Amino acid sequence: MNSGLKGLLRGELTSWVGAAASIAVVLFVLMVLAGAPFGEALSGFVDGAFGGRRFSYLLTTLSRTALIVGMAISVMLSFRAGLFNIGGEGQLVAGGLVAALVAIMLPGPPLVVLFLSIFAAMAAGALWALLSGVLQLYLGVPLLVGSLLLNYPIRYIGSYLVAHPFRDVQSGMVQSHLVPQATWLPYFPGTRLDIGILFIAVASVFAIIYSHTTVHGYHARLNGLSPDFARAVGLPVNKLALQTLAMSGAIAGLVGAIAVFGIHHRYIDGMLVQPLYAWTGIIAVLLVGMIPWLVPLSGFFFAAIQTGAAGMERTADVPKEIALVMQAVIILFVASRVSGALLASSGRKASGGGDA
Amino acid sequence: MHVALSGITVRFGALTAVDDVSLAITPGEIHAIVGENGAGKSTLMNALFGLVEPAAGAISIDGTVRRWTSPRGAIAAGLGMVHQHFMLQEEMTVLENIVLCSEPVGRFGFVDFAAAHRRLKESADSHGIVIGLDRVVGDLSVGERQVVEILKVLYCEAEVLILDEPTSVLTPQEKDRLFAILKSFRAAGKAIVLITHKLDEVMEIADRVSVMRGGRLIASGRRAETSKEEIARGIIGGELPAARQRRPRAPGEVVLSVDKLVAAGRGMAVGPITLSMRAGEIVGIAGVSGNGQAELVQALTGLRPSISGAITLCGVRIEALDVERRRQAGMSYIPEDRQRVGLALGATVAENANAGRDDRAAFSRGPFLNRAAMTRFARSLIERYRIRVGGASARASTMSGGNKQKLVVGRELARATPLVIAENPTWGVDIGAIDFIHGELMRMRDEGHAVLLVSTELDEILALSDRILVMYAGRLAGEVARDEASRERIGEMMTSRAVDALPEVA
Amino acid sequence: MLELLFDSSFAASVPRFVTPILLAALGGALCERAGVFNIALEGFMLTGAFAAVLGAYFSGSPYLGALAAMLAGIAMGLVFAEFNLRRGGDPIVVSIAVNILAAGLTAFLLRAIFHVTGAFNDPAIAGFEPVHIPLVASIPYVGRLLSGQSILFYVAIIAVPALHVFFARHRLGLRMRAAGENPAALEAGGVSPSRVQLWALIGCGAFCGLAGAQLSIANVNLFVENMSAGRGWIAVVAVLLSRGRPLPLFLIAVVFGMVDSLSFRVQGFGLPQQFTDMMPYLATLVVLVGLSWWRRRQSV
Amino acid sequence: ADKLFVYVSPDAIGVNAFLQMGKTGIEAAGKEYGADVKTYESKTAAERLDNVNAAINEGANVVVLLGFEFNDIVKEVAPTAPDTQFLIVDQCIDERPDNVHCAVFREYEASYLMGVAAGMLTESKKVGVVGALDIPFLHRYTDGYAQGVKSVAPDVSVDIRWVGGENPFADPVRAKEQAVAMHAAGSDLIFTATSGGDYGVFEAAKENNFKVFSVDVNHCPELPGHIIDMTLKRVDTAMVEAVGAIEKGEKKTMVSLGLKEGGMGAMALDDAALATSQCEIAKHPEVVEKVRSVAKSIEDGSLKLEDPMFAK
Ligand SMILES: Nc1ncnc2c1ncn2[C@@H]1O[C@H](COP(=O)(O)OP(=O)(O)OP(=O)(O)O)[C@@H](O)[C@H]1O
Ligand SMILES: Nc1ncnc2c1ncn2[C@@H]1O[C@H](COP(=O)(O)OP(=O)(O)OP(=O)(O)O)[C@@H](O)[C@H]1O
Ligand SMILES: [Mg+2]
Ligand SMILES: [Mg+2]
Repeated sequence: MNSGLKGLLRGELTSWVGAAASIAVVLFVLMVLAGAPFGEALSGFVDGAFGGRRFSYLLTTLSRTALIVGMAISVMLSFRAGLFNIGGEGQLVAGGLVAALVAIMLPGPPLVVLFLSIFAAMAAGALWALLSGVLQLYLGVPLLVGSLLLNYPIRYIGSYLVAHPFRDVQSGMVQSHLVPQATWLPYFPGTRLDIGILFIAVASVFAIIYSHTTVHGYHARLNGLSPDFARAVGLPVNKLALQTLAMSGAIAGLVGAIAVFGIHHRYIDGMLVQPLYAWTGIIAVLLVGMIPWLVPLSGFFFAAIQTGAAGMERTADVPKEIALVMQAVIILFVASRVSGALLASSGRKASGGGDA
Repeated sequence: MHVALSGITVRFGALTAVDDVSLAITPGEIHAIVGENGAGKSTLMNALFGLVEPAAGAISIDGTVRRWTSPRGAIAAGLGMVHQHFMLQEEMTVLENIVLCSEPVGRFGFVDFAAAHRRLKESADSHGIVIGLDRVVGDLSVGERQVVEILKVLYCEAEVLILDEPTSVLTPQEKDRLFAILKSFRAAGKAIVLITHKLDEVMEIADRVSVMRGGRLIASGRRAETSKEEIARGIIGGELPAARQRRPRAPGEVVLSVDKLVAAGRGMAVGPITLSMRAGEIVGIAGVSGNGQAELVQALTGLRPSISGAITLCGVRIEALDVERRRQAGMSYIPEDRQRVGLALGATVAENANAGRDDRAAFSRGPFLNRAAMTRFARSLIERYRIRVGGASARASTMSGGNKQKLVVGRELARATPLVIAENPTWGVDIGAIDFIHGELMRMRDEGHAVLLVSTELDEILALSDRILVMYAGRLAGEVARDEASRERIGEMMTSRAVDALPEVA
Repeated sequence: MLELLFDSSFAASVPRFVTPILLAALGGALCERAGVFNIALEGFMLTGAFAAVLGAYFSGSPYLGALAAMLAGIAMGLVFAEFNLRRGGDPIVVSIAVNILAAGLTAFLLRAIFHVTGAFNDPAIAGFEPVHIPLVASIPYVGRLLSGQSILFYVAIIAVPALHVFFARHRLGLRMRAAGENPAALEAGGVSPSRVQLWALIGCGAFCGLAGAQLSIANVNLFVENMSAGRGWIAVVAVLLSRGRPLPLFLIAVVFGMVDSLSFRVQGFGLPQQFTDMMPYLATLVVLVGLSWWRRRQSV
Repeated sequence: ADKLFVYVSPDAIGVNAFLQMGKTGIEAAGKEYGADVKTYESKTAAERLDNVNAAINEGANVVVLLGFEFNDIVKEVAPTAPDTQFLIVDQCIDERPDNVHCAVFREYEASYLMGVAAGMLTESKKVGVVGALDIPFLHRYTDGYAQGVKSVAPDVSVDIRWVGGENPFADPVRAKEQAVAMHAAGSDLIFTATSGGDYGVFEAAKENNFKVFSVDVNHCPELPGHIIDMTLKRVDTAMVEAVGAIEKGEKKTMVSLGLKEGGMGAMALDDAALATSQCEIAKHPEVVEKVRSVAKSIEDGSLKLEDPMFAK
């Protein structure tokens, strides 16, 4: 269950210290390259991630955490089932797009509109994920490739819809109209953090319970560990795969809806793609080796790196792109030891077998 | 060339796989090494060959101590090894396979295939081996592949030849030809190490026998000075299990009937196959691996779609059903590949034990798992099958091969279905475990279940089956009743109309 | 209409689109055949594009720019090797990390070295001039196709048969194939598969570096963040489809390059830009589906 | 200094001349009014929001926002930060609170002039224009240009294309390809409004030997012999002016700058600069003449142009 974590804690301590030291060295070199004042950079980082007047930067971090964790949870469900779905981005876009369009077009009481839109967004995300599943199961396109390629059409479909039929012409941008103000997710009192994070918290709890305690989660995981085994003992592998993908896509769709109703209040072309929410979600899962309850923590960690880097740029002029480098280096040093068996479970290679 | 191993010790973490073993290998001799699974035979040879690094001990060749940390050094010193599993590139030609790793290179590192061809011809001819060098290995039969392996060793001009279980995949005829080649090598003054589980072979060809158990060398001596029984006692470290009593039993009603079943195979279709099985009988399917047994089993279990034909299980037509519904209709399946198909190695023993159970209510509460019930069931299997494992929550990957197999067998037999399909159920497990698994299959038979036993081990087929079917080239080549069965008769059917896989030795 | 689609500038533009995909895919083929599941071509390529600009800017020579690109690609290959081959990291994880690393590092260095964000353009960046082949240039349609391309196009074209021969007859090529198919056998023969795979990654880095150079100092003379824009992924698909066989790989790269080039041209017919943008990806999916359908028919 | 001006860019500044002018502008304004200046670059919708919030959080007196991307953000944030003044350049919002100010340009007036010149100079009777992305704002360039062409040569056709792709505002590769394709389709003069992609179009012009019009700043010296003229947009002067008004305490400042106010221009209109500009239009005095007379009639209102951004 959590042998990854045990590995983290057991023995190996020196090599973990080694990894941490290596990461620090890489970052140090980069800082020197950028000619950054070290102390300022550090305090800028901490302030940017956790500080600000009335903790406004911490709230920014939390707001970003919500989206990253949401995407991470979505990806985790797929990965644990051995489904290498890296089409979270497309599912996210499908969700955001549909959420905005439904909310704009559907008349009715705001709360009803809000929930129907969220539901529609989840359905859209699920459908988009199912499409890649169908491509894999019935048309022979590997999920890894199919799900990735499907990210692009939906992005352009979204772009087209808000550039032409549903464009808010007055705004001058490629974006939809605003969703009705009454459907906007409220802020926590006295803050500028919307309650979208509560939805994500619920999704996380669901994912943890699902993974550890349900029959479906157990079957999906067996399928993930060894698809041949799952087939041989008569698990309905195709159905499992499609259901898991749908679940995964629905959560990505939910995240899209939260970005619409909580943050941007409309669909803006590129708003869900450019910040790399989906990719950050993937690495957040990889960092903790797909252990469900650790995913929210690692999502928060990466969100803090991003907002911290922005703070570092403001105070010390260190390019905030350093956040990407930090994430990559951490993944390289940490995940290369925690999660070994992705490839095997993605079914690319016949396992080496070994003498048995 | 004399090779002497002294005090070799190999450790894998806490496990001491080879414990202070000293051994001499003499030219012009065939030296058999025997022992249970996991006794350390392969590991000892891997240490000699530079594939693993011994924690202690020395290797000396013709009196001088040598060290190497990769096979490169061993090959240069004149050692050659044919591994337990074929070390071949299926997509390459025979010639490419043979030159690989010791390619004669011309300019800019390009391989001089012509030179290799010439050199190979010489050494092959001298032992009377003929094989098409431009054929792709993937198209070769198992016996031919074995020849490629031997040619690889010959090509490197090895003086010491190590063969790790070379016969486990061969038909009796192929085995005979292999032994003829080995004898020719012995005559040429080469030293040969032969690892095997088959004591008949030891008695047939070996000049010297060494027995290993639990990493230690138990005994070593001239074959002529020992007996099969003595060796067997050495292997298991105790008395041999008593020969199994076979209770006569009249077969009951038809459990499975297969009518003109055709399944897709690699390159060509398998079938049409027609057979039927009754309650209380074990039907053995013999054959050289790759003759359609795997496809037949997969078509029966639903893992592979059948192209045409009918399958009826306990009166229900099942050819259109999926795996789950076929299992519910009364089928259990012990797959050959326990690592990938039999178990999910990353999951716990309990999780593995409960997978594929139809009585879902027994280990779940609504959509939720009943972990306690799952653990209870796993514990009962562990006890009943004497599985040596840390516990129900240990990962399946921590078990040894034999114990893994017991878990698979236990899980499937516990379902007590009318039909049990067992595919090489004792492949690569040791004598003790083999005996246990055979006993279980016999028990099933005696209790009135039908058992379809697919095995490449003739001995196993002969020991268990009430009727024997032989598969060749995707079809049933014939049926032999238990009383009329003999190794020779079946061996012939296994290769009926076969192109001679192994060339005649001059 | 067809002639608008297939005017001679279309011929001239196809190689521009084919070259980066083909070069990256050739690199990918080395890894594929050697059994390294490298889907970080995008990152390798982006790093190469940046290094090419860096080299060309400071040296004033596009050749040194291309050399720098190769070295940078190789450096990424070494990073991949360190974490995948030596530390045993999952190749997909390492690939994703390397892609992110490349995006971050190029953007970061762009600011650290040139003090700009987003894009860097300067007359001092020495780009490749088109190579005009005297006789060929005067053949009507083919002339535009084969003459007047950047030198890297010709490198890519020559590399296709060269790689084929390399796999078939060269010692390292043979060993790479073995490392990809059955590394244990290679190891048993005394050759370390990871050593062979290391060479594959080095070669892959060099090819992808050149692919990047084609983008940044042959097609145009500047660097833009993320300028590889998904081409590395298309190359990955080409590699997977062709299973690393150079000749089929060439054909697939040409198809993808043509679709890419065509998608620009059909905008002239009033198709919304978003739909033309989709074309390369949809075409890739269609090819994937078609090919797997064809393979399934073959196997029955 | 105890004052802080923050410039938040909507995109990476890079080689984007327009956004670079914003930086020049904020620095000039800072110097003029004795304030520290900071530039926060954004690349995504989320970063824009974060950066505006950060500017407020860091205590900026004036936050300058370039481009239409900030409308939503200002609407939401400005009322909650009454002590901070917001200046939106290029765009304006309805129902502004007191602390929101605007400076907008009438780009279509200048692109109309480019169209006039193109209509007169084309030999193939076909001209082209590449925009970064098919969005209303960029129609101020493409449509203005097309109208200008039609006004002098109704028989000339105008090919309008977009860069699109992953990076529409910074993709010289695709921009170049569009220009090459357009040229192949018969256009002999191409107007480029592709921000970061302009250099790609220039490359195409150099390789295929056709002529182009560009935007924002004088590119002629970089590509002598190939650039006819360009629209000039004086973001920096507009910014200093507007910040001045804000500093004086004006509320809801609104400046609209076109040819008349000198906020937009063209090389042909500026006698002194034209001589040393190396722009091709200098070789065609009759075109310069015509452009100037059209400009005059736009300035004095006798020629009324509709803002294409709000046209159907
Ligand atoms: N690569 C490995 N790394 C760590 N432990 C291993 C490895 N391979 C095998 N083991 C351990 O060695 C033990 C035996 O495993 P293996 O599957 O090789 O058994 P075997 O020799 O076939 O066993 P048996 O004798 O029971 O048939 C197990 O405890 C297993 O966990
Ligand atoms: N790489 C390894 N890592 C850990 N344990 C190993 C490894 N290889 C072998 N072992 C263990 O060392 C012991 C000796 O294994 P070895 O393969 O030498 O047995 P063997 O006598 O050849 O058995 P078999 O008859 O099954 O081939 C076994 O317990 C095995 O599980
Ligand atoms: Mg074993
Ligand atoms: Mg062995």
